[in-house]
Amino acid sequence: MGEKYVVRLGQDVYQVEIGEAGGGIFRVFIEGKEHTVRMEQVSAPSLFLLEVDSRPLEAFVEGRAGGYEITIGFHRYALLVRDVARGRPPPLVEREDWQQVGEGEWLVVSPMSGVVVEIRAGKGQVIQQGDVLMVIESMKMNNELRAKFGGAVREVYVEVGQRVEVGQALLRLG
Amino acid sequence: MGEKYVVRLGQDVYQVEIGEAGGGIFRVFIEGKEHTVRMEQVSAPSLFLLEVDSRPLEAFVEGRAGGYEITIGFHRYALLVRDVARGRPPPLVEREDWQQVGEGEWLVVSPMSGVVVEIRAGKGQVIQQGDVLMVIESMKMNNELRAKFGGAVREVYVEVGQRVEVGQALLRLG
Amino acid sequence: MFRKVLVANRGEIALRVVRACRELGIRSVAIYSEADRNALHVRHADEAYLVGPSPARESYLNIPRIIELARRAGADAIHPGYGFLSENPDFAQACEEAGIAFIGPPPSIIRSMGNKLRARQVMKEAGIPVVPGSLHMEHSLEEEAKRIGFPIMLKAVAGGGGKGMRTVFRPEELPAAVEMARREAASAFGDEALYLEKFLEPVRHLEVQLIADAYGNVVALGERECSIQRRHQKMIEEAPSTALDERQRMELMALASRAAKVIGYQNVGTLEFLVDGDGHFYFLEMNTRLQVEHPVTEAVTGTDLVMDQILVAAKERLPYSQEDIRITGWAIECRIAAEDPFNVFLPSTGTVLRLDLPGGPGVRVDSAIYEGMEVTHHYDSLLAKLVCWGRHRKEAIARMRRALREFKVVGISTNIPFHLQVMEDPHFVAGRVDTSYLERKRPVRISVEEEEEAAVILAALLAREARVRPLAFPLPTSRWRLRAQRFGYGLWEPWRWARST
Amino acid sequence: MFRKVLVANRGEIALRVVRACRELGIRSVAIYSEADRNALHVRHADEAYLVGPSPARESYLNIPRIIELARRAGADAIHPGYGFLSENPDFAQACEEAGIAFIGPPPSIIRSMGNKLRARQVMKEAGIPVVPGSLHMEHSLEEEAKRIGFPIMLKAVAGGGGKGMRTVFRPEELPAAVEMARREAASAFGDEALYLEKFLEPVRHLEVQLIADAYGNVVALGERECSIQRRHQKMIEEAPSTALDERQRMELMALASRAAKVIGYQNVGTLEFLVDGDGHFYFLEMNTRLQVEHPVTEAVTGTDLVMDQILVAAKERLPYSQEDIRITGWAIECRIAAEDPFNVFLPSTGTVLRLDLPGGPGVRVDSAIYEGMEVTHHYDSLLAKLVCWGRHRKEAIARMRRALREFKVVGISTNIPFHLQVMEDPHFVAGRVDTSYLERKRPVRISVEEEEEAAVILAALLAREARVRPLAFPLPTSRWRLRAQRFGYGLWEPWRWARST
Repeated sequence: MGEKYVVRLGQDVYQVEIGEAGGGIFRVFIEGKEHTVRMEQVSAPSLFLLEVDSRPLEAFVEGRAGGYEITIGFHRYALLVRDVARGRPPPLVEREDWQQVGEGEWLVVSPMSGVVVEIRAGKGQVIQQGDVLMVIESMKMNNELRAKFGGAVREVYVEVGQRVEVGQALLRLG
Repeated sequence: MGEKYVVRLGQDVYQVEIGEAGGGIFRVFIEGKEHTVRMEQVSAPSLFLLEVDSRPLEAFVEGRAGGYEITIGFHRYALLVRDVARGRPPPLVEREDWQQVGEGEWLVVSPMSGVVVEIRAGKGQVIQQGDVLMVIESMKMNNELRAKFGGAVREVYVEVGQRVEVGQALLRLG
Repeated sequence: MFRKVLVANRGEIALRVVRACRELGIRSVAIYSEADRNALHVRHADEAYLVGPSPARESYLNIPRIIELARRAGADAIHPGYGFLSENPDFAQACEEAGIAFIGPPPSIIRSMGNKLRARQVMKEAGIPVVPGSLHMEHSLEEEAKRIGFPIMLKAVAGGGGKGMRTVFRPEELPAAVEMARREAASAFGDEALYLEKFLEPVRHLEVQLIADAYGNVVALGERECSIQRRHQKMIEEAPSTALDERQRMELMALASRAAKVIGYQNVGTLEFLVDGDGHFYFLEMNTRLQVEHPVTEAVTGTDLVMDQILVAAKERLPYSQEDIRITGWAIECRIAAEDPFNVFLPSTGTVLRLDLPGGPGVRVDSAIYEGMEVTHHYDSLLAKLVCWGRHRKEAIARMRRALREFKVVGISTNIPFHLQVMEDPHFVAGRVDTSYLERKRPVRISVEEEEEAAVILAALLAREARVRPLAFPLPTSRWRLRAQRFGYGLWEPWRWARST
Repeated sequence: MFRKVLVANRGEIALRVVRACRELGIRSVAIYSEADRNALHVRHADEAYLVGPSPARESYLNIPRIIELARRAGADAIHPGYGFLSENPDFAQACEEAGIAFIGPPPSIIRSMGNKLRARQVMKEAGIPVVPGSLHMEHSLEEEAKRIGFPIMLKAVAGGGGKGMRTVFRPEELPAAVEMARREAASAFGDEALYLEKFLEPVRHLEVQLIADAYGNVVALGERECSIQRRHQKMIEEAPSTALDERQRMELMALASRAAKVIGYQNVGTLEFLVDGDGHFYFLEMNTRLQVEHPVTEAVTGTDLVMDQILVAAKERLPYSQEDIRITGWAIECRIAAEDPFNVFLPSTGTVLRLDLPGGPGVRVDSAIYEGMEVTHHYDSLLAKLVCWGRHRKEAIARMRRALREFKVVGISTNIPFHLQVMEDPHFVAGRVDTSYLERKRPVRISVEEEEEAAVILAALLAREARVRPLAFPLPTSRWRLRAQRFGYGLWEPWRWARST
């Protein structure tokens, strides 16, 4: 009866079938169950009211390539959507603080914006898992970046006193 | 030194000269006086912070043809703006509830949305200034529309029970 | 205790009840009309159901439909809020018959107090002084009027809320006034019966908040000053009242408690009184429900009337007695309504484009307004209640001024600037108010030169900016509002109000 | 009374002071750094001046610049708020020398209480029990530690706010801990001096609010329970405390009042105590300024500490005495901070895309957050304080749960969901808290199946809708936050905190 979509949330992939019931009401089939859903746009463009089987929920929507980031309650969900005819959505690519850039090689990027106040891992130094690599000050707190994996420091891209942003490369290990 | 603009507010026309002082600060000449003005956009696109000679004011901006509607404090100002090279802005055209449509002829439009619950001025009837023409219900209140000018009712465009919107024609007198 | 409560109302009071339920651990069920699809009370509730089309008689007044929804949701109680069905004995009866608790007094009490003439008789018999006037309508209205003496107030027997009411100053005005009042009463209540009261002025409108459980415990929670009314609609309330000293307060509270005991009252209720210049009290009417202005009582007594009325409706005992009640400090409520004070309080509909609510110490906001909200013509104009508490009246007023300036609404007109003018009025500040206060105190459109100049400067700056990076602004929603300016700020009043039916 | 007050602070406390000034009829002057150009405290003030670049030492800590602005604006008093320069005696001194009133105690008192070792001596001499430990640092830290016995707390003499502090459990850990604490202390306070206290556990952290005028009147306003701390930073406070009975409360308040009188205290101040399992009090330190958590005291005493501290700074008499103070009901404060509880409380920067603040009865919000706000790394992570009052602790907790659910922030992470988990924790509900509470109570990322399913459904509906009328949504700001999920919700903690300098 309805139109079919494939939605990916994390590792899970859902098939969603939508039929219109009129008056902003939809019949939605998901995971073998049918739901009566009301969707209203509260304010343009981001805030929605979603009523699933008479339970009202607020949802804040942000766009992302191939899908949406939807905040409901205290959680923010990253979702990819495709028309079923176009097949499954690709896996979600998330930013990692430790990015594998080669066999046993890691690029460490900053998970926060702030100022580098101390660097304890110099070029060439061999560090162990759990060692403090550097300290970044943000919001009056000194945050110690610890090694997720051990290795030799190949390169340090920042210096003390430098401002860093989320996602900025800090150093390379391997 | 700066760029010149002509701004119309109601019946008044102001010449405003703007010079940039850097860092979001402007030197503004108006009515023979100089002001130091800081303008910041607080949220996109409508809310601004304006600091005139160190006095902070919030301003909410809406667009309108040839200018802006700006709400500051409890008031909403309708303004037309032109680059001085293009001359004075035209007079403001405001919607009137009583619109002159000919010599001694008036089109009466609704100043509110609501439902017509009573019509006391029938076609052909001669009414006096102050007479009740019709009653419109809005927000659980019956609002009596009174004649701003007297005359004969030429046409009644609405009927009892009908929903009317702001600006909708109600009747014609003359 | 109840497990699930259906809230048979909308707006700020529906949200107020939903919040109380959440704090009590009770699931709440909202109902909404087409116009309220996105309403705050819906978004805050645990469950929500469409009750019907936008007109109230097809939605919030539709008794069978509401009972059906309560059954479907499995609600074991219904809270009626105020207005709508809150004083409708048939609704309370229907709830009872459906096996659903009605959070309010028993139908018989609603019925007897709903008949305003009957209520006067009951109170009179209980020894409560009533406003001079009719007790039985055995004679014609003309004869009664002659007996009572002009000026008189014509009132609907089934009345309430200012409907079917007319003040008559001279005998020759009576027939026309009777006809209009009868028509209004018939259409509002389906009952054209009228009665007469002496028109008293200057008087103050005071009321006593009561709460009673099912075991005969009655507590009076002090008085509220409600004299500031526009066309019999309250606009500003406070607690306590500057009209009473401690002895009079005790006397009035005792009077009200006695009345409640005589009639076997249960749940929350309010006795309204007129107080004349000599400090005499006259019973006016009883409201057998929660009042709009209940938060000022909560602020000075530390009670929670909505929680407590749910408790007593669930047959629990009142958790406090009269001796526990202390009046602490002073509280004022301003009713924030969608109307244009600078254009003869014309109702204002439109879209709320910007909203900032006040905060900080001593400020309570009970609001149903949100950014993106469509304010429609279907329901009354109340958007929010702003309640400020202070250690004394002066502090409460200062705080209210501060909070009113912080309360920002763009897209529709509100009466906020007029509230501020009242808070700055020396008569109000001195506590010299009576029911004719708003006839004398008119809104004045004050243009602030600094703000006008700032608007001109900003327009020029924006035009300059626009050449670099054009911004898309929302379109104005109700441009016609500026009309008031040209009509001389209220000198020309083409609109007159009457409570609609 | 002052005519114009400059507020030498930012964020919610600057707004709090601006509001108090407005209610007192005093003009307020805001200062702002580059990062705070659009801040709420600026928009609420009567005047505003740029104080300097974003880093605090170039703006909110720049004494000469602030004094210069106060002079330029013609301010006759300066309110320091908390943090920044509020406990800097040189700043108080500079104000005095510039002929501007400092709203706080005299510089000499700030100085003597700012030296934590000196403060211990003063209190000990006044007969107030202090935490066992050093009083004079005549011996080496090693010898002192041996004398006191492990575990011990290393503390900075010039300390405060958890900086330069280390718990040491074994003698062999001492040298390294001393070195780190010295380095932190030197960089934070320009003074590497340390002293030792016995490390007590389990203990509660309680404090007594005081206010004193220039005429020797001292009033104690009850205690606050502040045991819920993360890395020596308070997160949740309440008044009163479940640790004390009425007799102990009186004893503690009398103790604090006595201390204040001995040192000739003026203005608002707080005495912090540790309370052990046997109900013994130990003086910890004195804060010679307004505290973040002052609203819980205001809520249960009905006072207004900011108004009142301005009054006493203007040499007016305290408008109440100790006998007037009653503790009514219960109040809880949750500090709402920009940090991700599900990712080891990592600070969260970004743009606030959506904001909804809670309202209704018993809820107070002191907030500096607004839609469109850029939360930067420059200042501490406190965004707002949510304070809920109830007639008893259970009601206050129920209300806090309700209000936390209503508090909606999108665009940055906040600790709101963790606050809710604390409010639902049986240990907290039973009042069983001590300073180690947050070491045991960890945030748990609970996925709500209903919400997940709703998100999936909404995504599909939006995709379908998009084919008809595409909507432009804002771009996400901090996608990396989802990282926490894959790291097992706090099992892997690559980040450790220390109070930065």
